[in-house]
Amino acid sequence: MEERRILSDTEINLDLLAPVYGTPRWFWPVVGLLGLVVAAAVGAFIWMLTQGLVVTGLNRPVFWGFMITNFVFWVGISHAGVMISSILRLAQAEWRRPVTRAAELLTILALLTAALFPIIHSGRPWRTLYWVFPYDFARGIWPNVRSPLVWDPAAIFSYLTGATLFIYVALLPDLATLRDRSLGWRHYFYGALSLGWRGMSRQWRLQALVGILLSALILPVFISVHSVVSWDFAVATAVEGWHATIFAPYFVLGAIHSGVSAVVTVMALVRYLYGWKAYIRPEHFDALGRLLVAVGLAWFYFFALEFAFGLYGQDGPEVALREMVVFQMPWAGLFIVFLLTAFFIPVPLWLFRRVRRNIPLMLLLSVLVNIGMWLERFLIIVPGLARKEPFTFVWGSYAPSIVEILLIAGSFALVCLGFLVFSRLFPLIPLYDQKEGQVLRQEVEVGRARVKAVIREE
Amino acid sequence: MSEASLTSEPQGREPGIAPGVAAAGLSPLLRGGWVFWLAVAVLGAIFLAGLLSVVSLWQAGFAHRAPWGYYAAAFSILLSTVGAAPLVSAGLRFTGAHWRRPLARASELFAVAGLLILAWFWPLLRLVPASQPQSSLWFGWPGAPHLWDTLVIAGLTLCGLALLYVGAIPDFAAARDQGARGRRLFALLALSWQGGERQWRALRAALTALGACYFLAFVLAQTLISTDFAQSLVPGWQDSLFPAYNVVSGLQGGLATLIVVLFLVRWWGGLGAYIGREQFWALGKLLLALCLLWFYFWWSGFIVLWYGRRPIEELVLQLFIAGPYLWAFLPAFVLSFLAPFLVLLWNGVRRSILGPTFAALLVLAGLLFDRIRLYVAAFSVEEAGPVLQALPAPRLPQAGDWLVLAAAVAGVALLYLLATRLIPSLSRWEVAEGEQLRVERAFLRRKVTVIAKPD
Amino acid sequence: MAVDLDRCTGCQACVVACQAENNVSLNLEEAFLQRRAKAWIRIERYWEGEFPQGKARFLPVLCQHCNNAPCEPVCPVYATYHNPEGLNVQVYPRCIGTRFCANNCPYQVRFFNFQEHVWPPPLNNGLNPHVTVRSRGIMEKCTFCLQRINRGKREARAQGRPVRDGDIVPACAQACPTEALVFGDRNDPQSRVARLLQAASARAYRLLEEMGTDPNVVYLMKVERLERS
Amino acid sequence: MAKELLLALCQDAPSAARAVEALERAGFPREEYEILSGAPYPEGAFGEKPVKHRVYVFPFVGALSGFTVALLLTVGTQLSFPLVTGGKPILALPPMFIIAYEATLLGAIIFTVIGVLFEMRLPRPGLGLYDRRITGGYLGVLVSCPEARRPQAEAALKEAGVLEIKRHPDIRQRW
Repeated sequence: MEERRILSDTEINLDLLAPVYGTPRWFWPVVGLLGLVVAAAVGAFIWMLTQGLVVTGLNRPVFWGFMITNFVFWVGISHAGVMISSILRLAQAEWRRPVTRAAELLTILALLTAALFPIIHSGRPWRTLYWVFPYDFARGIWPNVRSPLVWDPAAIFSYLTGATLFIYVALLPDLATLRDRSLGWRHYFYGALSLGWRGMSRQWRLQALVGILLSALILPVFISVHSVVSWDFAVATAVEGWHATIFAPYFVLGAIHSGVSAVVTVMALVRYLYGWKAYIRPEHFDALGRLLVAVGLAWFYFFALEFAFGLYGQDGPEVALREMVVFQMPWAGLFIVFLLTAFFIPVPLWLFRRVRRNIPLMLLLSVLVNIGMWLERFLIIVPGLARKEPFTFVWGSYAPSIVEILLIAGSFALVCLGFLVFSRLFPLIPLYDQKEGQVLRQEVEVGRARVKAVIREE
Repeated sequence: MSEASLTSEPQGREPGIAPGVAAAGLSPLLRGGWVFWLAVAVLGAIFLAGLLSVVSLWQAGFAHRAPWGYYAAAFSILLSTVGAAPLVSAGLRFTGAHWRRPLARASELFAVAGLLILAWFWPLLRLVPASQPQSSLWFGWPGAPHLWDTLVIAGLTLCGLALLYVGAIPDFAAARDQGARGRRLFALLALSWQGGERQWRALRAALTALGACYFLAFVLAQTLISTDFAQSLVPGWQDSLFPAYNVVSGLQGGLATLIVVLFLVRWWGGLGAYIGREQFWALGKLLLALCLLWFYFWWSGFIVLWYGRRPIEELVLQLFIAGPYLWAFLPAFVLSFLAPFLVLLWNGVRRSILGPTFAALLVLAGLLFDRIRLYVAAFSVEEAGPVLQALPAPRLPQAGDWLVLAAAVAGVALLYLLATRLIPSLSRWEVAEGEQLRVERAFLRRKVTVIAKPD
Repeated sequence: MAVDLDRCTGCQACVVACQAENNVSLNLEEAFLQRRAKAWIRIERYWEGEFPQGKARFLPVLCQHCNNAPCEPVCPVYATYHNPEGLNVQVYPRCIGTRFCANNCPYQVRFFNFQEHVWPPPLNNGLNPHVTVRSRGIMEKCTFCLQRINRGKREARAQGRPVRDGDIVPACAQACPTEALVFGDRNDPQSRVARLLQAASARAYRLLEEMGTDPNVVYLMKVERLERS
Repeated sequence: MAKELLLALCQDAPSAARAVEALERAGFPREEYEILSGAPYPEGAFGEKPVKHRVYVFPFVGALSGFTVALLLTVGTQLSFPLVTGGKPILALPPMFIIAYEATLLGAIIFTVIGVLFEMRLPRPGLGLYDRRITGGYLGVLVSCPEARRPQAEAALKEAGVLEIKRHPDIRQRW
């Protein structure tokens, strides 16, 4: 294990602001590559816009496919930020410090990306704004609040606004640091954003308070977002396997599972790319790994309940659907991969401290989890539609088209690109939080041993 | 054996046990004043009266399920309070919350009352239908559900007792060494514990493993009981969230029970110096979170059924919410969620001792109504078609039903009281460990609390 | 509407009539292969029994115009709703194509326009001027020939009389050679459909009744010939 | 009498605490000086009193207004053109609750942030007397006292060994 060094404020500033001041050699090639993928996805979207959804693999009865799967996936990823920041802030967990900013940023980027998908997958995207905003005043018709598709934008808008304000408030002191360390237009840019922050003790006090208040307020929103997304499916009586009461907490736990794993991925990458070995340490991965064991087990409990109660009613179509998913190719293959990658490989491995502290392995496992969780959403959404109701006459299947695959790839590239752009402008690890961690660090002598300790404020 | 062995850290630290901790932990052992024996007598009388009522149920037979509804509700309440209370300590040990130490034992002592769960369970076995032809989780397993449910409940009880016992071994050793009354007994219980480094390591590992086992057993027990004893009795009712709802409301009930007991222990048990505002504040926050979760789980189930509008779904909503058991649902909703939420919303209330206790009492009352609306309603369904056709008539509690409920509460209190005579109600070694890891220190111009965090 | 399965021969005349009346797009081979073919009314054909004794069962399925239609509340823009006459109607200009209604329809009678449909000449001359040609990106489904309902009401009003039974006949019912499809006002006890349903009430059932959708289309069971033993 | 501003820069937290002590001994009331730092210190580390604020009022006001707006919006839109869908009531309470829930929390969050910024006295047009080294690890003691007592303050601070005492804002630092 690497030793925890005491870092001076200047050192922290220099280390963590390095990506803002300088450009690593890999930066522009990577941005270019990601940009190409995004451009391809935009091209695919424009092609789809001109041709209609005929260019996708969607059909009757599988009206929702890859794009909705991806929507649910990214909404799930977006649960990481608040999960980490809020819960750990409320629990005063010391190890949150290097994790929070990147996690919150992941929330915002994932949510923005997710919000694209319901819009581009609709039949007439150019009219989708009417879905959220009232239209047709002459007739006095407004959106239908009884539809889960209106709850969705309400929840996502609340969450996005909340998360943006959350990250902004936490960014204020760092913006002031940047303002004090920049000239020219950047000075004005950061100066305007930092609102004249001077680091008075009153401001610090209130800044800590708002962190706690917003954490408490945003947690209920965070739980509601994926619940509302799950009701897009759960309220549909007609689709086998969708109409289950457990969906809301099941989706939320799945979201936390994949979201926290995504944070592990991001942390490992950032540590590697920017060389922040003194800040993102094995003990952070250890703590995240422990958290993931608990989350993974809870998620698996809900998965088991959902699966068992699919069979519980013992009615034909529902059982047939499960049979198809478990035993028929290609579903069975996906199902096995999903189970292995989302649960049976990573969670038992995380029980071992040596695995949790092995960063390349953690990176690998966290990526595996998200492969599994993507498949999980796919296996929830599509097989149910393909085997909708007992009219075997209209049963169908689904295979994605190249357009859909490009759009999915584009979404991943977009989030990565967002990260890189953000890292050029703002620090990815909160500077002031690191400094506070240094201030609060203490040691206690117990017997002859010196134990790491921390000042605990009420 | 010196005091030194009572400390816990493996690195060979100096003893730090304060004399106060030693006295507070051991003083009530095996000794009971007249108040104690009076309480035991009163509780015993109530318990026996309740048992008589159970006997009369027994004589009426097992042909009809409906008269047993309140008995089943009482069982679920036992599982959700007594069964869940030790989880608070186990869970907090996992998260390493430093404020848990003084309350760990009070929470684990409930494992003794778990014996009542086991006893209460077995008449129910004769009421639950076999896994066929009902819809059931078991899909025709041999011996299901009778065998497996019994195993899980027995496993839960045993696991709880083991957790309690293992955690108390160092304290038994202390009682042995300090010559408390009943020295021989404690010597026997302490299993020649010496407090060597190896022993401490083994103790910790055992506590972790048993805590995890207890958690799993609890989740499994709630899942199976709620499906086999409620859901499968209502034909056509398919609610995958219901077991999870039972787990969550069970945790809420366990936490509330613990808060109430901590209040009593603080008042009469003389542990005021250890169990204070810090504990109530933290537990109050947890209770608030669980009240919100109660609502979330209830709502998640409700909205899906409400939107689905199939005939069976409307009937189920009628049965458990708006129909014959509305009189039980409304108080359950208010007392389990609304009232404690509005009480605990205020930090000032959470930070007091009376505030969380009051909210916990509300939650316990809510749990009573909630289990009545679920179990009495499910037990009153007599038809056995593939799908529920009509609503049963409501069953209001009669005198006998009240007695059954009272017997459950009295039995728990009785067992708990008796257990405190044998087992220190303060986990001395954990508190001592905590005091070593917590230092008051000057920092610039103020005093701060420093908490050490060994890996 | 009543569907007498005892009379249905599976001849598909209703499908063709509907296609012609309602400007339903051409189902070319490609559309079938992509499983995007449209038929506002379809004849589902199920085989029962093994080869020599095999029987074909026909089930015409069209929009059931449910009273508690699951498709309606999920639409975010009120593009489908229940009109005061009890019809489940689809408002094309409002539709944005979320396809949620199609997912939530247990009968699978809602269709999505995956592309702009074309009728190469001279087929374009056969389009019905009373029916909208649906653009791409929106949902469509059986309307019970709303244009015919409106015309029937208009003519009755012009003649100053209430709408009589038989004034309004949807294309499918009109084309059905065996009169298996009967359309009318079930609230009027003298109407043909009401009398039929009363006479054959023992055979009446509705599709997927346990879903609680309360459909307005009633099916009459096939009368089974007793096999000689 | 005009107020005079002074900014004393200290290299680390202990020396800032010494400076505060010196000011205290020189008889300066607590309201006349402030600590500026680049990182949060535990409350009271420099002898400051607990902050008085009304931040807690804001979330409640926000929640209430969010809830009201959502209620009006959902009731109004459904009643303004009553369309029956799926046999559900026109004023369907559960969906209205979901929308109201989101709006309530959104209102609470927005108002909390507004409230905190207000209580932080931000945004602030210029920085005034400030030093950019404060975000680099130095601490500042900002004294605001009547002109007559300025020399007294300076003497006390110098005695406490502060690095530098500034009296005028930095010209280059425009923000």
